[in-house]
Amino acid sequence: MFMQNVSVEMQPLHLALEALGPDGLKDSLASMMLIRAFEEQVDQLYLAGRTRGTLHLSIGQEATNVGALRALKSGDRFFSHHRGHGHALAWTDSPQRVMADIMGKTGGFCDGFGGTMHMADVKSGFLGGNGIVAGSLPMSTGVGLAIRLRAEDAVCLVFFGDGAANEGAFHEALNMASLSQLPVIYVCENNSYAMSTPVNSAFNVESIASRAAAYGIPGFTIDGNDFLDVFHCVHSAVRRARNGDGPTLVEALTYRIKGHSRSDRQAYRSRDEVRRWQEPDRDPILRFASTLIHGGILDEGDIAALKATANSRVDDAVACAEAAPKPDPSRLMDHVYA
Amino acid sequence: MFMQNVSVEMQPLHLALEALGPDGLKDSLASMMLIRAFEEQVDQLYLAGRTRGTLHLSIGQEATNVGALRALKSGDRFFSHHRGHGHALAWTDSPQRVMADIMGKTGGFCDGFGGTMHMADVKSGFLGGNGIVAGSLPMSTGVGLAIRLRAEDAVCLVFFGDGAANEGAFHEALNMASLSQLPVIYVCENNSYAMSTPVNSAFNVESIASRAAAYGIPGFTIDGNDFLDVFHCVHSAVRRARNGDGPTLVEALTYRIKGHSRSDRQAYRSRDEVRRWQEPDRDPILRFASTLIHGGILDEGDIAALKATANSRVDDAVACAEAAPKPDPSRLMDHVYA
Amino acid sequence: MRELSYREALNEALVQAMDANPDVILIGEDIGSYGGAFGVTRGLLDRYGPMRVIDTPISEAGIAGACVGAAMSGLRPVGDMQFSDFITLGMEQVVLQGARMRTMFAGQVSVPLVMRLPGGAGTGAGAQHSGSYENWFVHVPGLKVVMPASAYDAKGLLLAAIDDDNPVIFCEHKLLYNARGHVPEDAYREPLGVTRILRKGRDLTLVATSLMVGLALEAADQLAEEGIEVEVIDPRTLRPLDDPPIIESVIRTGRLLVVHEAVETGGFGGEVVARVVASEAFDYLDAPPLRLAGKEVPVPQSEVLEAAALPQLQDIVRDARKLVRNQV
Amino acid sequence: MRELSYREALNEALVQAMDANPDVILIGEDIGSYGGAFGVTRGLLDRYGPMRVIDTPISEAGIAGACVGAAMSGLRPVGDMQFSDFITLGMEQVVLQGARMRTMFAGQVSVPLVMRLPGGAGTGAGAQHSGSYENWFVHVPGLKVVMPASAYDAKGLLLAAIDDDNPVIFCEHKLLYNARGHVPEDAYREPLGVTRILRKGRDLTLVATSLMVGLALEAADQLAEEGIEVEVIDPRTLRPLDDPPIIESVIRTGRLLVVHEAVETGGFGGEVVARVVASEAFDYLDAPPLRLAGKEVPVPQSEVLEAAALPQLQDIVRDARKLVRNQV
Ligand SMILES: Cc1ncc(C[n+]2csc(CCOP(=O)(O)OP(=O)(O)O)c2C)c(N)n1
Ligand SMILES: Cc1ncc(C[n+]2csc(CCOP(=O)(O)OP(=O)(O)O)c2C)c(N)n1
Ligand SMILES: [Mg+2]
Ligand SMILES: [Mg+2]
Repeated sequence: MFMQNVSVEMQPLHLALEALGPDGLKDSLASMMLIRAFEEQVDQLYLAGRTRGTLHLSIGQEATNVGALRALKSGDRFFSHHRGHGHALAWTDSPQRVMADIMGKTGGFCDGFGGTMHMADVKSGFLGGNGIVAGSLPMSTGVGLAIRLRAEDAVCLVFFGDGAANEGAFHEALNMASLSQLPVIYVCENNSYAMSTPVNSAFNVESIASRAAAYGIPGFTIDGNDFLDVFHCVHSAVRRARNGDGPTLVEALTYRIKGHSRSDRQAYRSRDEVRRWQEPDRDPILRFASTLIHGGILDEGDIAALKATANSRVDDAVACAEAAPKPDPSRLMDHVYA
Repeated sequence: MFMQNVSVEMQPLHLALEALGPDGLKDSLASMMLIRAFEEQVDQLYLAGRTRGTLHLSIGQEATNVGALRALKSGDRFFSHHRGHGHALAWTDSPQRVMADIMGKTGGFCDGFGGTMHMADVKSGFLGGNGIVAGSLPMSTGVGLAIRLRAEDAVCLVFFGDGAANEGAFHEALNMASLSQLPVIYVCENNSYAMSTPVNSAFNVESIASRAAAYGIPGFTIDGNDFLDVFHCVHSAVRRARNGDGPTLVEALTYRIKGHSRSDRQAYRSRDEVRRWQEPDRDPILRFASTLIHGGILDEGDIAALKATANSRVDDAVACAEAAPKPDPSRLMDHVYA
Repeated sequence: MRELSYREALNEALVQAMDANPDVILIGEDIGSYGGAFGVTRGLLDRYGPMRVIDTPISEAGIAGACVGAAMSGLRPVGDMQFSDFITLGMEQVVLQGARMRTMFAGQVSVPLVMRLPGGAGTGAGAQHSGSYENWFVHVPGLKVVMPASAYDAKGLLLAAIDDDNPVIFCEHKLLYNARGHVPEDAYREPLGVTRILRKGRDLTLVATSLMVGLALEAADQLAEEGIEVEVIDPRTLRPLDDPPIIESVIRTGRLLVVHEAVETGGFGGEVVARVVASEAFDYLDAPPLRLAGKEVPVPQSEVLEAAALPQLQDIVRDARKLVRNQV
Repeated sequence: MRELSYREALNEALVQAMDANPDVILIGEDIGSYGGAFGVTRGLLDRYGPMRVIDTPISEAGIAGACVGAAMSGLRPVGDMQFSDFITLGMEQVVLQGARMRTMFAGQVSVPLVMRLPGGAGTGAGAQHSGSYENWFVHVPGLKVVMPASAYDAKGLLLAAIDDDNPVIFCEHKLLYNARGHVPEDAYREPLGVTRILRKGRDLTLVATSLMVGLALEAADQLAEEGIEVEVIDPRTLRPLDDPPIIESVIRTGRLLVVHEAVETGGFGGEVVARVVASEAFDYLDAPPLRLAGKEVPVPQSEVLEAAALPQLQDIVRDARKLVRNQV
């Protein structure tokens, strides 16, 4: 499914249009813009010393974040990972709560206990970020088993990075899911690096998706910066999972525009390389916007309006989170045991 | 390389003859017979209450045990696993010491500290059995790194079972070895079961060897009950490793004739199935003996003599181990720290 | 009075829990037709089928994770680690995920899993199959740790552990599986976090866990013949530890000996001693509180070395006697 | 006197060890061009090349195993776990293989590895990146456990750990990396297993580890102004623990407070208390020995909650004062 020379494709657009409707497509672009605006803001806040701890930004990966999650419906579940602001925003559409969590305030999802890597909105099906690389993969097996046992019409999607595919947990989880034909969709966000390690120093294989063969499940490498490609592939995987046809491994090729985390000097890559991934033919937002314009679904004015909305929602979120009270230390022990 | 209908093949015989000479081939058969006689005896000893703890017998896997190790030379290293009597005998040719270890006596390799799963003869390159399924795989990476750093003309071979190939350790180790092109040969003794789990309930793939593709290394499925096939394949893998061409995964198809361990009621398989694997066209010793007879290397008389020697060596070993002193409890703390 | 073995008691607890609640499932290696490495799950695959008795490949991190994921989805998985030692492969899922998730997510989720760890030495299984790791888990907030010493407690505590909404580490002992004792037929619960005084005595408080409880009771019998009256206490739940009965006992006896099979250094005995000496019991101590534990060595395989590495009946008798006679 | 940060001191130790001995190699994630998550290995890839500075994929069990295998082959690998928490993925290789192999094989092999664990909380990294696990390893015979609290000790103990023929768990603290102190230029060794008395005092023995050592010294300063003289002791090596200096100190002061960041239950403090009360110091105790430790909760991310979960300077001052004034 991966196309080296990305062009505007009308065929996938029609498929997505059918599934999501024009509003769904517009919402998706709005969500991607929200993520971008949000993350740019968080980056500034961090530099200004207004957030604490670590930070892993989703900039550049918006098409994967949103495209994959739009393929789910209510009742489905998913796990995020350490780079999860984009997932949280795409799913909950609640920049205020995400921002509150990042700032360690109340009013978010986790009241100062979780923070950037550990948000969750369990009732909605968002089963949480994870500070442990590949940490969600074994858990997704259990969610799959629960769905199967209860014969629910639901699937579990789990995001992880290219680096995570070298953890033993990846191997064990995919094998177990394949054996039980669990309704789990594994979405690998291959953003070209794991911290300082480029994918070609971490794998001796052409693609991570090819590892699916080791478990007897389908694997696809897709253009993770193309909303339509992501949506289409994940949507098909979700359909298979719902039909009882078992798990799928999806490798979405994308790029991390910012450093790995706050402490990254980025000695392992060139500025030029980063810049190339920001060009209009690669940037996921510019590409999707242009597709929607070419497809006659939006015009330039709509795009500008969406962008303005995203910016103002982020500003509101910041204001709101800054105004929110800090957690009350007397509640420290509240959640250790049920 | 795996042939469904096994026939006596002269081509591999000539190759092995060239590498090992007629004496080497005869020794190899003797070693296989020693393992068989030894394990039959240990089984009896166990039933008579003269050994303690657990026991995992190598009966049926002699061609893999001996064939793989004959492909190594002095200076090479290898790791065994929980089912390691055959490896220990094939490498050290010392039934007395192996028996002493199994009986928890002195005079073995490990003076009552190790026992059936934890023998080692480190100086000779036998880096130990292992009670942990797949436990040796990560360690073999370190041995490979040491060989590479010191530019030694040596390789490291590691045995493990079919069940072990589902542990995360397998995944991490093979990936790391591939990235550094380490001189490690992974020999999977696929004996059709992991305890009560038949391979087709543990894998959704045709062969374990096919998983090699997930790491970009060569993988071969061979007839593990054919000494020549095992020797030939491992020998080639060793050559590649010595030449700096990196690791190989070899899957030797074989069968565990006895129960998994002492406590196994074997509800998971039929007596018939076991019997089929004991027929002359499948039994590794009968097959190799017949090949050597057909090849004009041995005659029936030689075979009978080898068998008699094996039996008497095992009887000696038992006598010797029974006569050996028990370990002295005052030495309990001797080896905890260097 | 009906007697069952510890193994049968555990099996019965699983049957009663699974009969009563379709959310209870089992996950582990060889728990199906094999019945588990120690026979605890025998018959359960036939009874409940493969959707509830999930026989897995050899993937301990995968098993631990499957339990966490199932538990956060509202099931009540009971995981089987086959040997306690193999939890070293599942620590990340149990400790970093299962135990911490509820706090990280500010109470949004609970993780009602039970992880069964068949532990302990004495079978000649060697250094990698004989470990006692309970204090690792005692050191992890978010977990509960249970360690039954009798068939009665095995059943009652397992049923309570399955009911509990938190991740529970359930430490069994291989040498206890055949131990028989009175086990009622009904699905009774022994509440977690309740210490039990097994024998009253005025001269010494002897706190023991798991296999050591039986030895402690035997030692108490022997010592009684010498006129030494030992109070034997089994905490049963190690986290949360119900320490008041221990403290009250030491206030009465003035002397404390803690016995466990795990090695002494960094072990659970230190926790018991530290709690007692920090309590009101401090002022009542007539002798230094002592620990008796496994020797500081990986458990050797052969019988004589293994026995030398583990606390024996006579060691308990000796240390208790010394303590009471002020010979320490 | 030359000053270096703890980070620089560790880096210098690695350089001196690697210069002196070609068998010393480094294995870990992002230890090459990135210089390690905390900058400790900065510059070493350029200096020693990729055969000795082995930048791995994200495979902690693989890393731990590579260290064990390299060590049993005669190299002296220094593994980097990036964050201490990730050792939960390597426990099997470290505990069941590295620590036990020498005994299992009756002394045929030694396993001279060092595993660096950057641990501790205080950076807002959240519950999965803030753990203190030292007592797990203290509980494992065959391992040594080292925990430096100053730049000086970081260098001297790391050099000694690399020299040591046993597997050594080397517990660093993230908040100490920038802490500066006097560090001589030569490749000095601080022997493992030697407790250090950092400040003499007659009223209270205060045993602290890692980041808590600095707080303990500050607390001692504050208490001195009230006329309370605190003796501050840093064991530095937790296994084997050099306890005589602690015991002798308590004999002089009659009072003991142990402070660590790890949670109290099942922690190293229990070991210290249990050793002291089992010793001759028992007869000299004027007050119950106490522990002060992290709260029993996964470390929360936000500043106020995180601070509430960790022992603070004022907590030490308060507990020490209470102990000395007999208010416990
Ligand atoms: C088990 C574990 N090992 C290492 C880390 C440290 N770490 C955090 S993110 C990261 C890189 C992950 O790379 P990838 O999976 O590709 O995700 P990305 O950051 O590129 O989104 C590393 C090494 C961790 N959090 N958990
Ligand atoms: C990590 C771990 N998990 C489980 C076990 C228990 N166990 C010992 S051998 C075995 C089966 C191994 O199967 P396989 O790898 O196929 O080897 P085989 O016994 O068939 O030779 C199991 C489950 C173990 N020793 N270590
Ligand atoms: Mg990545
Ligand atoms: Mg097998």
